[in-house]
Amino acid sequence: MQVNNEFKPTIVAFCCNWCSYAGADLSGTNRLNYPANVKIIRVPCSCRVNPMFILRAFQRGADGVIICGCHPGDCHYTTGNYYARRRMTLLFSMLDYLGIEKGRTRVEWVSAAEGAKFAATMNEFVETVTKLGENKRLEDLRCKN
Amino acid sequence: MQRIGVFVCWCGTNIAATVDVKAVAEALGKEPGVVFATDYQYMCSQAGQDMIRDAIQEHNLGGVVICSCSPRMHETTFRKTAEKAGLNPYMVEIANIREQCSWIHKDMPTATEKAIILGRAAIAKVHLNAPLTAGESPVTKRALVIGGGIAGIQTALDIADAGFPVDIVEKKPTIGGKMTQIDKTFPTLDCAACILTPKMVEAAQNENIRIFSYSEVDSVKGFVGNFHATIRRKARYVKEDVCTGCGLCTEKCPQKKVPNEFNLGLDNRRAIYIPFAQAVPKVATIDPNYCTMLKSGKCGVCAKVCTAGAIDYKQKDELIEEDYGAIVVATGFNPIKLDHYDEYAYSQSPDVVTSLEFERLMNAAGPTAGTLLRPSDGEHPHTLVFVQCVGSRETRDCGKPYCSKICCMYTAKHAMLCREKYPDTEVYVFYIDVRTPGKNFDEFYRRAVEEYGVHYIKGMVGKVVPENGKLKVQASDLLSNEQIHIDADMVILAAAIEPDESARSIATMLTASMDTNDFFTEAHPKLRPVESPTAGIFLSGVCQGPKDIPETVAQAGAAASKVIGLLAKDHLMCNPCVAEANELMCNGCSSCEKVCPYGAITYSDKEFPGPNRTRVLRRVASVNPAVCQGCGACTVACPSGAMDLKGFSTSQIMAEVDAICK
Amino acid sequence: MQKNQELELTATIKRISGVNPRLCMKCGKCSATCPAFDEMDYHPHQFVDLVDKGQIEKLMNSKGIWNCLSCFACLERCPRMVEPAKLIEAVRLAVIRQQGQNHLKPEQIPDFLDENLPQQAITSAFRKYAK
Amino acid sequence: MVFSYFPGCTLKTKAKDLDLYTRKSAEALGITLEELPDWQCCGAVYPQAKDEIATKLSSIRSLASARDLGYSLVTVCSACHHVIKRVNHDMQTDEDIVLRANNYLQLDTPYHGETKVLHYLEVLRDELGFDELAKRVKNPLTGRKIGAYYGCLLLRPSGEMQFDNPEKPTILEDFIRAIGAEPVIYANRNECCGGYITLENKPLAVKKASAVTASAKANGAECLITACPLCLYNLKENAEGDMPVYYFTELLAEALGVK
Amino acid sequence: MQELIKAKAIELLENGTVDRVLGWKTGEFFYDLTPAVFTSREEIEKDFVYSVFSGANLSKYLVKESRKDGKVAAFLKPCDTYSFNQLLKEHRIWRDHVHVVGIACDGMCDMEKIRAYGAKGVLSVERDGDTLKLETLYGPMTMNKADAEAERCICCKSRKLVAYDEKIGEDGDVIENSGRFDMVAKLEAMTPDERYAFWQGELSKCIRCNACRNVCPACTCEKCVFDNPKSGIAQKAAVNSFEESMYHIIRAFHVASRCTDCGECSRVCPQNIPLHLLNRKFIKDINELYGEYQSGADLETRPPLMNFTQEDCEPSVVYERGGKQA
Repeated sequence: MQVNNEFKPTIVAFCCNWCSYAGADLSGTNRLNYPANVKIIRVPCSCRVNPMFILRAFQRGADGVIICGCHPGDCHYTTGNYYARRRMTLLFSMLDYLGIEKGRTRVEWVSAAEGAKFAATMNEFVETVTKLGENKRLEDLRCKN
Repeated sequence: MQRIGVFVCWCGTNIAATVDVKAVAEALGKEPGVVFATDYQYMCSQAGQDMIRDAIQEHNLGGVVICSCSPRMHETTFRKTAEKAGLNPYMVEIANIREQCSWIHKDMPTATEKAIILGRAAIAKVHLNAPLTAGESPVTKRALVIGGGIAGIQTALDIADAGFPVDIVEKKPTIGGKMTQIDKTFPTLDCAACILTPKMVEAAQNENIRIFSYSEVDSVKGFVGNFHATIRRKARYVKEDVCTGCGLCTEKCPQKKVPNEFNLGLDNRRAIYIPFAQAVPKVATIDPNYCTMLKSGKCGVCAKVCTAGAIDYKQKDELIEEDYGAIVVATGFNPIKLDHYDEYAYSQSPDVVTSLEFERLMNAAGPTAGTLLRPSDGEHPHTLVFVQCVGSRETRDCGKPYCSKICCMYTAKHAMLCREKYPDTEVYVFYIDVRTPGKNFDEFYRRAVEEYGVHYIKGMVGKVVPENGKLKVQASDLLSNEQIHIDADMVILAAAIEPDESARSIATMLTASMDTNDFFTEAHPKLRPVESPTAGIFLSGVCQGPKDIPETVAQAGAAASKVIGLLAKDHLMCNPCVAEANELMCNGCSSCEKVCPYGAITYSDKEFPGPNRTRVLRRVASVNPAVCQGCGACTVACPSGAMDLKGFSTSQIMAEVDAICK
Repeated sequence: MQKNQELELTATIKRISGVNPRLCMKCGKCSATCPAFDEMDYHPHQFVDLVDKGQIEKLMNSKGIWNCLSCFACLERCPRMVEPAKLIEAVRLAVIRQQGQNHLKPEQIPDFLDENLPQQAITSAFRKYAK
Repeated sequence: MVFSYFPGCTLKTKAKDLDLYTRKSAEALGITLEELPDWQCCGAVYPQAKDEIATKLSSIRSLASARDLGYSLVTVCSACHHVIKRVNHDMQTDEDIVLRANNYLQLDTPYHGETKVLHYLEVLRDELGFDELAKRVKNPLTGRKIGAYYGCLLLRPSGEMQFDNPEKPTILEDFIRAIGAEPVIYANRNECCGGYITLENKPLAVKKASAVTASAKANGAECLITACPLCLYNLKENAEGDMPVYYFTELLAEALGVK
Repeated sequence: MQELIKAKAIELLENGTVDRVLGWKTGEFFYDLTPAVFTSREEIEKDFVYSVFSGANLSKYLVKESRKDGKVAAFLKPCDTYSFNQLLKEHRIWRDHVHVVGIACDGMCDMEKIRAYGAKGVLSVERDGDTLKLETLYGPMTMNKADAEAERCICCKSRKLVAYDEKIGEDGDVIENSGRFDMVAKLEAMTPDERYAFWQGELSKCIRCNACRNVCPACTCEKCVFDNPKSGIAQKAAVNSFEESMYHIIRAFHVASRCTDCGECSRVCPQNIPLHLLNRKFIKDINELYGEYQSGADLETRPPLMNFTQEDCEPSVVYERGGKQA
């Protein structure tokens, strides 16, 4: 049996129900490939994504987390993604401040019509995270060797 | 732990060609709590649904996971299936193994592995699902329309036609709005009064419609289906039910020098007045700012001449309380003030007028009885210059950044009417762009140019100088790259339009959102254009954005149909996936309320058991499930985690995260 | 002129003036309101247009730059806050900053003087037309 | 009421009247104008270029010196007012200019636009009040029809000058009313008279100035008042016809009985 | 100062304005002052202490105290009044049950710094203007108060009392350029590896005693998410090292746009972890990205995390700005 040593990162994608989840469906409908490492969790709106979810994902072994929502101004709930945008900006900045690699987190606005963008974003994100390798830093942050 | 059944769909070959469905069913069958797992060619078919129903009953399933296409496709189908089998529909979760798995991966082992993980996540979530029941709230079968212009009237008529009572609240003494001041309507040039006044009368006579003219909405409380409004009927010092509208008082009143707002101050009215002949209701109103009797207690002429005895100088504002199921905002617009555009000499010469003033000057019921005369000297004007985009598409503070949309068409109309009635006139229109998207609109504009010989000049007017009875117009002609000078008799400014100044306070009252220009925002700009994001609030007419009469009427009808759809229900089924505050953990800090786009969260002081059998009073949040739309913004704003979202709870999402990252 | 040179010149004009010509919606109000329009070969709206298109040389050779009255009417009345007057001044500066391109020379002054001419006229002329 | 006073070079030479009557009227009104000890010419034209700093320094020195004295800075000449007000605005808003200017000047305390710049008309309107002025008038100019000529520099750009509504100004008309005369409103009162171009293109200056006086005359003005020496020169010397033009301070002094 | 405060406390109690007084008393050591409630003249005369070690922020105690019957007087320093306002804004304190006596403050002292100065066996510290008079086992000594000032006071953000019913002493102004973000900026300028090493060094010391949370005036939740088994992140004790860092990130995030930067978290940390640097990072980011905001400065302004503008920056701004790449 062939052993594949290539690192396959675990990626969690939070997608809002109204735009990005539909965008992900569309990339499926159009048979646009992206790596199987990406697993999507459906949330009603990007503003439902609690920083705790992201940290929890990293804690449980995720190597990258991406949040997708409607484009600013197009939120199904009018304002949800604006709040998400501020929250994620601050959280990402904090992770960077702690020395965690910037590439492991990302926010992308994907509309229901942007199946191609969804697939392209995922391909790109997986590539970035693959280059970064396994997520060790958050785990080891407290263990001074 | 739930007893869970897993159903893996082949979707013909759509899934089965890339995902080893049997392996998936087998693997998921071993997950904790799963007591039944199977696969089938088409789960959504009748046979597939029967299979699910039977399994639920046979295995006494408490939760169902269906590995199939996107939940956006068949979630409702499978929820109904579960309900038929006696299971709460919200105990069903879908693992999307088609759009998000089989269709995007080519390699079977990879796709199968991913399908199993997605199935696991769904199982983990369903373990934490709780049966949800959609709440119900009653609906008051009465609508409130704020604003009695053409938008408000049309909405009210349509709602009333469907058999529901409607109240129109209009702040002016008569309904009719801006359209009453318009002479002719584009692109057909029929007379505005001829098509509007029958509708006004119809509204007055419709037994389902009550008109509160000269009234304002003081406050609104409640939520969709259950609004409670206080309406202030301002004192008009005339008993509305007694006044016959004979108009004698308006002829005898000695106070003659009151600027007539109906004619935009181009002539005068009395202190007691009926705005115009076809006013609805046709009753007199005393203007307290000018009435000598009200100001100094001396006069009383109107009371003496009124044979009906309708005058009541002691009348007070009256407050009316009423319940409504739906509210329609139809507050309309005004042209902007031109204080900062005096390069056009608006305040220096009476012959420089706004387009709305020009309407009055062309109108048979206007100050000149329909003959176009220069306001300064009553002479017939020969050269007219129209300036478009005065204040529209401006990023300066005094202007508006948006296109006012109606000006190109009414200017073409004015120019055309002018040339038609007075062929001896020269008419110039200065434009930046001519925007005429609409049925028969561009043809209309072209007619002005081709048939009526209106001079359309691409460029702007820079300065108007009144001199020796003429208006010296200095402008640019961009196509010939020249500065041109025209000695005009009249200059007509197409002033930008802006939402009525009452809109902002009404929006606050209704917790309806507005954009930076004070236009109401729609629930969705394309798909829900007549609804406000706040449930039960609907938008009609220019309050939502600039529009012409046909569009306004269309939107009014659309808003009415939405209202009818709402009022036709006895109860509102609420989306059960709404936020819920755990009172024991709530700090009452108001963080959630600040981010709620719907105003669904309120606070109250409640007693809770404290230590040593004491009682502690605490401020806690509660969510109105009828208003909450379930976005979840509050759940993240809440520092204590007291706020959670049913159907997408923190623990459910965390369980999914865990299952995926394992 | 070389492409690169043109680009550089355009960038200079934008930098000196601080004006973003893309804000222009091409209404022509600047030229409509300009009191010196007839004395200019390129007019205020063309300054905006040509800077946007990067054709500065035409403007540098125009007589319009010497006839602008600095009355700021175009700048005040522009609905999009483009500030054409600043572009005109920037082009003029680009010219007089070149070696030997002073438009006004001190020896010319005596010809202009009359007994009532205020200081202001001379000072401002030097500021505007000379380096 | 004490203010620092910036007369400007023209007021020391060709526009001595403007200066003289300003001082006399201020004295009569109980307004103390203390001439800045070390003022320098403002340059007469505001340098719009973002990369020029040297041409702004003299204004900044005056502004800083007023700041150190602790008074608002009063100007009378429209051009000085325009230049100093706008340079001050730069010093309040443009970090780049602030940095470079302060680097050049090396003042004891760096200057950040602290000084309030007032035109003498603003002092009359906002500090004294036109109602109060009207009370102090001894010889009201009753029956005189006066056209206010604003010109460009006091009003524009309105965002920086913050002087009055640029298209519908009222300050000079209110002033005219306060001294007992009747203001004549005419469209060209805020249009350029072409003064700046008088050396470069005299015919244009003549044309523009004539347009102003013609517009004023058509609306019934007997004379014009202005705050700008260059406008005064241009309207008097270059305009066709012979419309009398005065500094507003001259009529003020006349009304106050100190001429 | 202490005498003025004690006199005021007694006056308020005796004239019936309040029923209780919230102040400080000596804990285990003379420099270890802890918040305490006094109900009588005798108690106050005996135990009430106000000294250069009265750093403890009393605002948080008002959450519970203000809910009791009767009225409580609280002595609040400028930085405490910011916390007080923030708690009022969040409806955590019943304002009409509290009588706030604002007290001017020009900086508290840190015993560690006195020790670092070379004082050993210190028995008491007395302030006399700008100097501190120390009694030690080895005889008296003096030092400049400035040399003993706590780090958080050296870069004090404001000496202004933003909420009070009456005040003792003259308070100062908001201090621009306090330099409180200097360390954050220094960290930001490091490479990610250096930052990582820094935080790894600091956070490794954490013993999860929860002192930072317990003292924090922004952490007044009825039930903390870390104590709530249903929250999904409850931790009695950390399961793995990751949870510790998660604890600090979540805690910082929960107080983001609410933290007034009072610095209590770092003061009480037994391991001397500079926890305030986490909070200050959020404050600095908020100031830079969304405009200057100071929690507790007023009761009206919307906290930045509960607000937005359509033109807000995208989260990708984090990738683009600041910090050298590894």
